[in-house]
Formats: sequence, C-alpha cells, structure tokens
Amino acid sequence: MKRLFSIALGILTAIGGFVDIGDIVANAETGARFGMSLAWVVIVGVVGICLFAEMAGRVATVSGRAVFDLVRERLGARVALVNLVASFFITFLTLAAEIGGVALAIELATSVNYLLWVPIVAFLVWLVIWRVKFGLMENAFGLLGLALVVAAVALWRLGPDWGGLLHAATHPVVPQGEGHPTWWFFGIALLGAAMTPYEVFFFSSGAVEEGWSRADLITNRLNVYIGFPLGGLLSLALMAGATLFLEPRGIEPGHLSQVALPTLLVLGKLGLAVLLVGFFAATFGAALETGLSCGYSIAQYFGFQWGKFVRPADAPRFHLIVLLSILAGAGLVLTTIDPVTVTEYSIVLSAAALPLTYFPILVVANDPDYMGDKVNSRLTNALGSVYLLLLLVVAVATIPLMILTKAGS
Amino acid sequence: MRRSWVVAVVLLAGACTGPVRSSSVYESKAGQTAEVVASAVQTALLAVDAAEHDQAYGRYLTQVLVEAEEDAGSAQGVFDGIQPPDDRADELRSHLDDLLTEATGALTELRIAARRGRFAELPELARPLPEVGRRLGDFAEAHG
Amino acid sequence: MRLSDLLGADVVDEAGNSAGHVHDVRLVQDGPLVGAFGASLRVDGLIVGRRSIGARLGYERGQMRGPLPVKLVTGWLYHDGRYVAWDRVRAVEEDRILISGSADDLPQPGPSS
Amino acid sequence: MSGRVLEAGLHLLDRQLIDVDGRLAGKVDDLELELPPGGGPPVVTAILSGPGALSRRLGGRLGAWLEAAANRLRDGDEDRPARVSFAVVKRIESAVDLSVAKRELETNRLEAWTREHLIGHLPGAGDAPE
Repeated sequence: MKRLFSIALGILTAIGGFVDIGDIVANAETGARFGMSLAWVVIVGVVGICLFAEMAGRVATVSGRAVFDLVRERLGARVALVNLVASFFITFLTLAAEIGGVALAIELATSVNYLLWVPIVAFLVWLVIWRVKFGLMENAFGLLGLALVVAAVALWRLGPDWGGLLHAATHPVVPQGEGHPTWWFFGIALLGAAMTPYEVFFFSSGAVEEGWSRADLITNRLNVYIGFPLGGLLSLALMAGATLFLEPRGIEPGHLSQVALPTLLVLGKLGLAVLLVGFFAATFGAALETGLSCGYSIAQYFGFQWGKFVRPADAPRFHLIVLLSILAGAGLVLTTIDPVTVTEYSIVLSAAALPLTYFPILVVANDPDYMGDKVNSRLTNALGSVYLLLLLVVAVATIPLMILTKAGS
Repeated sequence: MRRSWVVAVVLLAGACTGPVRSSSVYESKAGQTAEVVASAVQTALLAVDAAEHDQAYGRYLTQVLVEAEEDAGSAQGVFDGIQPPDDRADELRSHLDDLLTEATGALTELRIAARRGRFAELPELARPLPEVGRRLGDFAEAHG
Repeated sequence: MRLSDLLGADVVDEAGNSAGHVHDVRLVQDGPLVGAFGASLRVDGLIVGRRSIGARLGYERGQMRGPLPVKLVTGWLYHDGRYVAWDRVRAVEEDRILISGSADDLPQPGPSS
Repeated sequence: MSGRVLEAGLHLLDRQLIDVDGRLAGKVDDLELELPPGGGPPVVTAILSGPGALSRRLGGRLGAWLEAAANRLRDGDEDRPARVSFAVVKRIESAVDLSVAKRELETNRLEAWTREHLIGHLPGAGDAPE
C-alpha cells in the first residue's frame, strides 16, 4: 500500500513537474501562430524525453553515476569541458527564465511590478534548496504544479470541435502567410522545450539523491512513462487553448498574462486563480531544478561532493555554485531583459545542444561494465539511434534557421 | 520568436542605420508594426470582455491592459523613429500613424480606467477598438 | 611520468614511420603489491590508432552492446588499431614514443576483458 | 599473465573517487607511473586528482592558466598535483572506492577552504539533511 502510494506520488510529481516556463511560452506562442500544426513535435519531444530520462534514471540507479559523471567519463576531460560550458550556460539561462517566470506569475496576482519580486523569488529559491528536504521539495512543487490541469479542464468545458483539433494536429499544414523555415524553427523550439537537458541532469541526480536501488527501477519506468506523457498533455492543452482563442484574433502572446486568457474566458475567476497557482508552482519548481542542476553539472564534472543527501557543510562547493548561479540568474533578470525573451533563447539553444547530453547517456546505457544485465534492450537502442540522428539534424539546423528566420519573425 | 521584440530589434537596427534601403522594406516594417498593435488591441478586447462578464480579477485585468498599452506604444515609437525613404512611404506612414494613434489612445484610456478600478467603464471606452483592430489587421494583411 | 604523457603521443618506429597516436594504455594487475589493493597495475602496452575522435567511447574494445549505428561508425573508425607491447618501447619523449622494429608488424589489440 | 586487465583511459581515467564514508572525493584526473627500481615496465603508483592534474589533460592556454591557479592555491612548497596513493585504493568499478576518509586526502583542501570561509558561515550549514 505504502509502495503504491509512493509510486502514485512519483507519477503525479512527474506530471506537475514536466511543464516549465519554456513549455508554457513555446506551446502558447506556437498555438497562437500555427494552430495545432506543430502538436506532433510535442509528441516527438515527449517520447524522446521519456526514452532518455528512463535511460539516465536506470544508469543512475544501477551504477550510482548521474548524467554529468557519464559525460566526463565517456567524452574525456577536454570534450566534456566544452560540453559542460555549453550545458551550464543553457541551464543557467533557463534558471534565469524560471526566476523571471515566477516573478511574472506573482505580478499577475498582485499587480506589483515583477522586478520587485525577483530578489524575493531568488532568495526563496535558494532557501528551499538550502533547507527543504529533497523529497518534500520535489513532491510539493510537483503536486502544486498539477494545478495546470485547469487549462485542460477549461478546454474540456468549452467542448471544442475535438475532431477538428485532432485533424489539424494529424494533418500538419503550414498556415498561409507563414514560411516553412519559420514553421520549422518553432518546431525546433518546441522540441528544445520538451527535451531541455536539465531535465535529465535533475532526474538522474535525483535518483542518486533519493538513494534509488534496483528495486526502484519500476518506479523509474512508471514515473517516466506515465508522468511525462500526461505532463505533455498539459502542454498540448495550452497549445490548443491558444489555437482556439488567440490564433483567430491574431494575438501573439508575449506575456504570461495572455497565456491565461483562454482559461479565464471559459472558467472565470476561479480558473484564473488556479492557473496562476499552476504557473507559480511550475516555474518555481523548475527554478529549483535548474538551480540544483547548475550545481550538479559542475560538481559532477570535477568530482566534488554534491547533493542534498549530505549536510550543506559537507558539499560546500556545490552549494556555493548553486548560490552564485541563483544570484547571477536574478541579476540577469534585473537588467530588465524580458524573461519571455530569455526563455525563447534558452529553449532554442537547448535544442542545439541536445546531442551533447543524450549521446553519452545512450552509450553508457549499453556498457555492461556499468549496467550489468540492465543494458538497453534492442527496442530502446533502435529508438535511441533514431533520436540520436534526429537530434543531430536538429542541432545542425538550429542556428542557421535562427539566422534565416530572424529568430522566427 | 515573439514578433514584438524581434520587430523592435529589427526596427531599432533600421533606425540606427538611418534611411531604410527601399520602400518595400519600409512597407514590410509598417505591416509588422500594424500586426503587433493589432495583437495588443485584440488582447485588450478579450480583457474587456472578461471584465464585462466578471470573469477575472481587477489586478490581472489591469496588468493585461498595461502590457497591451506598452506593447502598442513601444511598437509605434520604434516605427516613428524610422526614416521613410520616399513619398510613397510618407503616405503609408501617415495612414498607419492615424490608426496607431487611435489604437494607442484607446488603450491608454483603458489603462487609466483600470488603474482607477473603474472596470464598469471599460466596455464603453473600448468601443472604438474593434474597428481599429480590424483596420490594423487589414493593413497588416495588405502590407505584410 | 604521468599517464597523460603517454596518451595522445605519436608512436614512431625505428625507420621513423608513425604507427599512430596512443589511444589508451593497457594495464595488468600483476605488479608489486600495494596496500589493500593487492598487486599494483603494471603497464602492459599501448593501444595505438590513426584516428582519435571518440576513442574513449569504449567501442574500440570491450563488449559494448550497441546501439548498432554507433558500433558501425566506431568500428569503421578504429579498424586500423594496433597494439604496442611495452617491451618494444625504447624511449618516451615529449609527445613522441620511439619503438623498436617496424610499425608494420604490430598486432591488432585483442579485447581487454 | 594472470592479473585483471584494464584500459587506463577507458576504465580508470575520469572516474569518480569515493571515500570510505561514501563521500565524493574528486576525479581520477591523471595517473602517476613509476619505473620500478629493479627494471621492467612502469607501474601505476598513485591517482592524481584536482586542478593541478586536470590542467595537463586540458592543455592549451586554459590548462596553463588552471595549472598556475592550482600552484597559487597550494601551500607553495612544491608544484605538484594532489596525490592519492594506490595503497588506499580498494576497488575499481564504475567509481574508484578508497579505504580512507576524504579529510586525510590532499585533494580535500579547496573544499575545506570553501567550507571554512564561505558556506560554513551560513545558518543551517551543519544541519543534518534528512
């Protein structure tokens, strides 16, 4: 019974924890501009993150080695350092975006300028990482993030033409007046948002934090295979809301407030309140994950003690990196750069960097030295190879597309 | 990605380098500006609709209207800073400027009323917006 | 001497021909005893090849299970791997290792474990 | 030949060091090789860990900079990287297990400094995690 409860809790946490500021922005903007024609990318992204998060979780559970250990181990000191610089920079940008996202969510509820909230949010993020137990932290924000379900409820209450939405999603057509490069560029941004590398840094390090053993491999599978796809459905609900309400009116959401419009127009004040709670929890939870991931990646490259499973005084360099990252992230947002803009850059750069993270995971998941009998199955390897190829193509195409389309304009 | 800031960046770059190379570039910038402002107008209309049916909190509505006014105002400001290359561009500019001024004027009225908590007045103040929004949309379509 | 002095060094035979660069160093645990570890690790020989990209992935040797495309690419990259037993090493210089005999008669490295 | 066979780069280099209490204690950044006095092939005598060892692996300007920084951080008597004698190595698997505690290792200095001067001063630094 207790075990069942813990598995259910893990799944719910994975659902609520899946969506972050990148998913919110990317899905709403895409829906408002391209309708459901890029919904398939969300599916591709969710399958990809499931595949690699499961692998990373399995490797961490069996060998005790988290993702950046593997990066260093398989790519060697030099290549891994280049990888570290790129991955850290992207994770840091995402952290800044999440801190800004939390501040924007509070701004919507209070009408007090978000910049005033940034220092407070940054302090709270640090405090939670410093003081709150790992399991409590993860579950609390994951569960609270489930409030985003209200976007799906609104959609269901509205009772749209489901067949039409499904048809638009399964028969993707580039809308009139939009170029193919722009369409593909938004697709890449969606993929970057769904497969952001920090998710596996955090997920694999979390398996070590929580001391998973082989008995937890089933939990690993269920969290990933059930939790993440349901989280992906929340992303699609945001996209569909934007498709139905914003696209016909020519609204291109550049603010979090506009993303909330479809939900409140259907469900009113209560729906708005719940959605704002969801925005807050999803971005705050992701700020915790990215803040920790900044520390995880550097500490795992250099072999420092990391993690919340020891006293902070026993992982001083890890906590110092986390603290400095949060301070710098808050500093970046305080320059008054639009957090939504930071988010857009972070997801596009994520897309370009995906192979750096996922290739070493795929290799080590095949090494019996690490994995014993838990190496990848043939099916996992076949899928993994297809994705590796896809991610390489995306990585090569991202920057030229960004220049060609002037970042999607 | 989001058009407003990209437009702002692109337009600013244009403004810094002096006259835009050709009138067709100027025209497409005019179209993009109309599109951004049309988006702000439509957003404000949804917010007014929500206010009318008591679907949202005052603080949230105020925020939406403040952002809509800012988006429209900054797009207009950047566009006004671009040097029109020829007579044809002058004509385009004066036509669009009328629309932009009407839109930002109404958006400002909405913001002022919302800040004062007079949400009941919003529908009345928003009355010119659907028409302006439609014309901005048409302009963007014609000059996109 | 450090391991990093050997890794990447150019391996040159008596005639001055290069046999490639050192990709890895094979160790055998049968040296003099050291503490709790038991027998120490003794250098047995050098694994040498022309290409160095991804030499660390582990596909060159060992029993990696896949995925197939990566195996094929690395197999093609490393088909020219050679093994230099340590008793053929004459001198270790900076970035260069001199070996006795000819580079042509070097054997292929067998699987390690 | 009877002993276990390992590839130094593949099975040892860049792996995690774990101390006797299960604490993470740096990486295998390099290995120290010595020629035995009686002749014969070199033998691995120590694991080198920390910035002073990593710098040589990175090479180039970054490596030189890191080496200079590492030398400054050291007590100043000698310019050599932190050493972990192979006598305290217990097991080599996906990580390298040591038979001593981290505080007894030379690799521990930077961490101890960060604790004493920065993180240790924050309230709650010494509280048990769970």
